[in-house]
Amino acid sequence: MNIIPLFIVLPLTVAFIIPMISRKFIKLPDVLGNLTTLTLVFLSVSVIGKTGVYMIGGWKMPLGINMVIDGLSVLMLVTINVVAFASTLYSVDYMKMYTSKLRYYSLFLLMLTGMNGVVLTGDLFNLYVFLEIASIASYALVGFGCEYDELEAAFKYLVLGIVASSFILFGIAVIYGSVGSLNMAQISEVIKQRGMNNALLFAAALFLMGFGLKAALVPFHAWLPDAHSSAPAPISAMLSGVLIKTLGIYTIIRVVYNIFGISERLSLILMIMGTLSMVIGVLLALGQWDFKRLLAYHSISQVGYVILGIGLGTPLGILGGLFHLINHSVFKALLFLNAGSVEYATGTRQMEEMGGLSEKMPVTATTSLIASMSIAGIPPFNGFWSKLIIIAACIQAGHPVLALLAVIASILTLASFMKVQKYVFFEKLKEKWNDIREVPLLMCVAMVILSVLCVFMGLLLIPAAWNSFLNPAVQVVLEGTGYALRVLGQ
Amino acid sequence: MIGMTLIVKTIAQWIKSFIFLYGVYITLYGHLTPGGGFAGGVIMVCSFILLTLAFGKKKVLSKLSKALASELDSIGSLIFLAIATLGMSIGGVFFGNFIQKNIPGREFALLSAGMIPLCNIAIAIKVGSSLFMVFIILAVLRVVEKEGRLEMIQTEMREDE
Amino acid sequence: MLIGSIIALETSDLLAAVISIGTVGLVSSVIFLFIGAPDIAIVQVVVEVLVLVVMIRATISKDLTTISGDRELFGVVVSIIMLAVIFIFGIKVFSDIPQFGTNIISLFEGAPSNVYLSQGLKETGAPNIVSSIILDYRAYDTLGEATILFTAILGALAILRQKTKRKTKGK
Amino acid sequence: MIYALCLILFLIGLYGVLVKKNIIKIVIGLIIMDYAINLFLLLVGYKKNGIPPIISKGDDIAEFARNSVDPLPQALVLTSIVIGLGVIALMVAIAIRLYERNGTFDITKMRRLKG
Repeated sequence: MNIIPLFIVLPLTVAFIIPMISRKFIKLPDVLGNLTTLTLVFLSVSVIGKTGVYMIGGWKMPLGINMVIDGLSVLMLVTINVVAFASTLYSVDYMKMYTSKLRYYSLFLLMLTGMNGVVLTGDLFNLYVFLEIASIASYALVGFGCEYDELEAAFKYLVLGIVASSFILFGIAVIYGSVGSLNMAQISEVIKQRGMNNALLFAAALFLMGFGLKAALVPFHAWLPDAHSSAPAPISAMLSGVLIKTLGIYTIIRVVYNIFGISERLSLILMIMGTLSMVIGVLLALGQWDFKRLLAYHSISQVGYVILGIGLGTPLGILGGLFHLINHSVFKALLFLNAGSVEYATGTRQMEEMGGLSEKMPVTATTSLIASMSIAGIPPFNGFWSKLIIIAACIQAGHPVLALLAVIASILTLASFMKVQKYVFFEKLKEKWNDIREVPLLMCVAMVILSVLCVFMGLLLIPAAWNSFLNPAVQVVLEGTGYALRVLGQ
Repeated sequence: MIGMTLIVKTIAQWIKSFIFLYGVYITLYGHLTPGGGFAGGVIMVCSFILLTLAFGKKKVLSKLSKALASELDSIGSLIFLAIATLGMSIGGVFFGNFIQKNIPGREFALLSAGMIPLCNIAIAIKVGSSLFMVFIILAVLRVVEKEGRLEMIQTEMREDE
Repeated sequence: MLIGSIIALETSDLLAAVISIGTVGLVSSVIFLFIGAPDIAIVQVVVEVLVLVVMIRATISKDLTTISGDRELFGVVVSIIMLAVIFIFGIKVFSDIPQFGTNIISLFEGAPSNVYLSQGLKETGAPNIVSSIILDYRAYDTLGEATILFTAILGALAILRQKTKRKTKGK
Repeated sequence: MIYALCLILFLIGLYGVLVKKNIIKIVIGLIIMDYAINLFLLLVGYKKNGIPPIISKGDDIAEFARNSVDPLPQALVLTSIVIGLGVIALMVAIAIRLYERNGTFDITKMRRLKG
């Protein structure tokens, strides 16, 4: 159990050390950053199948802060760290476009620390603190290029993010005022004993607004397209791939299922929000010509699928939602890295200006083809399986309309990505791109790793992998407020 | 513009060490009286801010340069983290309080409460230096118009990039 | 405080706005002192001073000192309606929270604060219970807090650096 | 009733963020929201005629525990003040940089990116 704090300590130490490195050792931050994320990948794989509670400082449960590791946390940990590793690998060459790599790596690792902390913690206020670490690092990273658009996107993101954080903190304050504790398990226990009242409902509404803002669900999605398209490519991959899921979806699952306990009304709200995001996101994406902006709108839509699946509340729906969550992390990160490669080579994000790049950039073109088919839900790639499960779950739960909408959104996604493939990679090569080259080796390696994952992640559904990885996470969600008993019993 | 009038300068000269000392006091006695590392660190910074406002930036930066502040920032955080990790290696748990904290009869002494004073000092260093940097980078910055476009000027100081 | 904050938002003079927000902060620090939180009062005062100095130096020294800007009536009306809805909902809520002046921890046996108060000195050795919480019971939060400050400063430095992009290929 | 005042303060801040068109005003609105939450947390922990949670020499511990205000919200507020400070620093940095690029604090002139 002693390795759990390492998820926080390791990236934090490296993040504190990196700014002190002299600029003579130009390679050192690259090496350190990648080593850290690689180690974290191994660590996170090594905790698969473990459960337990780690009490920080040795204090008993409600006194101190505790870290909880269970199926859901492990699922998130593995996803976060794998995507983070691919992103740092990609950054080695990509971030040569910007100055101040030291600060970039430091901020990146701080963001990673924040996300790991959010996933591991078992304390409500501590969750807020780590959520703020991750958010603040991401505000700075979105504006990292300091161009006008980037700063503006960063400011918009910052303002909405702080409003969201304020809602969350206010919710925590209301909960503390009516329960008197901050430990998630204890809160859940007390709520179960005394039942819901208005104050707790108000807190739940505040949480939904706050986390919904962080997850960019549809009424609150305004910041996402700007922020995700303006950030440097590896950061976009992190933001779209894992940050919105950790700060938004994971926290919603924890709060709604494990603390308050799911009810008809909450489930309905989640399903409505999910469906709205799914449909509106994809409709908005259709008209986009900016490569990264298009991807950003698709993020909204795909997050809608996840929330829809989770909101259904049936075992199949939750399985589909969680599976789609990790699938989306992988293929959306890959797509953003592809977009970054195209931008790196051509210097533009407008799709009309591109064309025929598959001749010159075979690796990028192949990997992006895989990712596009995956996001559009074409068999045998991973996106197909998770979408199939979600649609089946909708029908099983008696919501054929939702299933139909999910299918329509999927078809529209396919259309949108056919457009991407056609304009960017196929067609004839334009004159002005005659002298571009494939991106450097490490960037290719990062993309290939993710695309291999895309192809083989369907295998997670075979029984052996399913039992050790996906099923524990589904069980955690299903047990609902049983979480309290399990954690307090440790 | 180098500083303010003579009166301000003289008084600032007298007061600054008292403010600094008060900050140190607040930090060290944080576990006994109100206050603590954070408040102490901010108060220490206030003495530097007073100096900056009174004498201009050059004099202050000669005492505490930006690079040093940046390093102190990292070092303070690292000390705090190191205390936490030492708790793990000595005390067995992350953030374990590894120094004996309850010596009988010495409950209100300066050297009590285990790692709390150490943490206070680390936080004071960290907070002090980082807020000093905030002040320097934000408050001394000027946006001026230069050759038709706006530009940020950090007067007589080069960014380290 | 309420009046101060409304002035801060509505005045068209930037200096007045910043100073009124400073007033709001100082008044809240006095309130903190009266409700038995000297630690927070100290921190609030010094932070307020710092924020005020930074805000004044960073914003007022720009050439513009007044704010103009016409607002769209529609947006204002919509937001006021939204806020009113939250307010009405919120008012109901406070009847479910224990009355002001009665402590939640006295109503709820398992609250950790009861232990902090009765066992804090014995278990941590620090007579200042707030200190013992932030640096011993919940030291992990404080680590996060220090990290946030570090992150924010690093981010500010990164945003304000002078040269930002190298020349890219293909441009 | 006093909680309602906190809520009003919070909503005033939110109103500033939503309606105002000037970056500095938005920053001020966010600061006000911060104050409101801090105040609310501390008020939740208040007890009538409570004493500060600091033991002085010769106090009876049981007596003290009965009279003292709740120390946990104070610890939380301390953290939240620091978080607010960090956020303000970053926000002002971005605002200055935007001003440098743009020459104005008015956001109606800079909403080129549409949501």
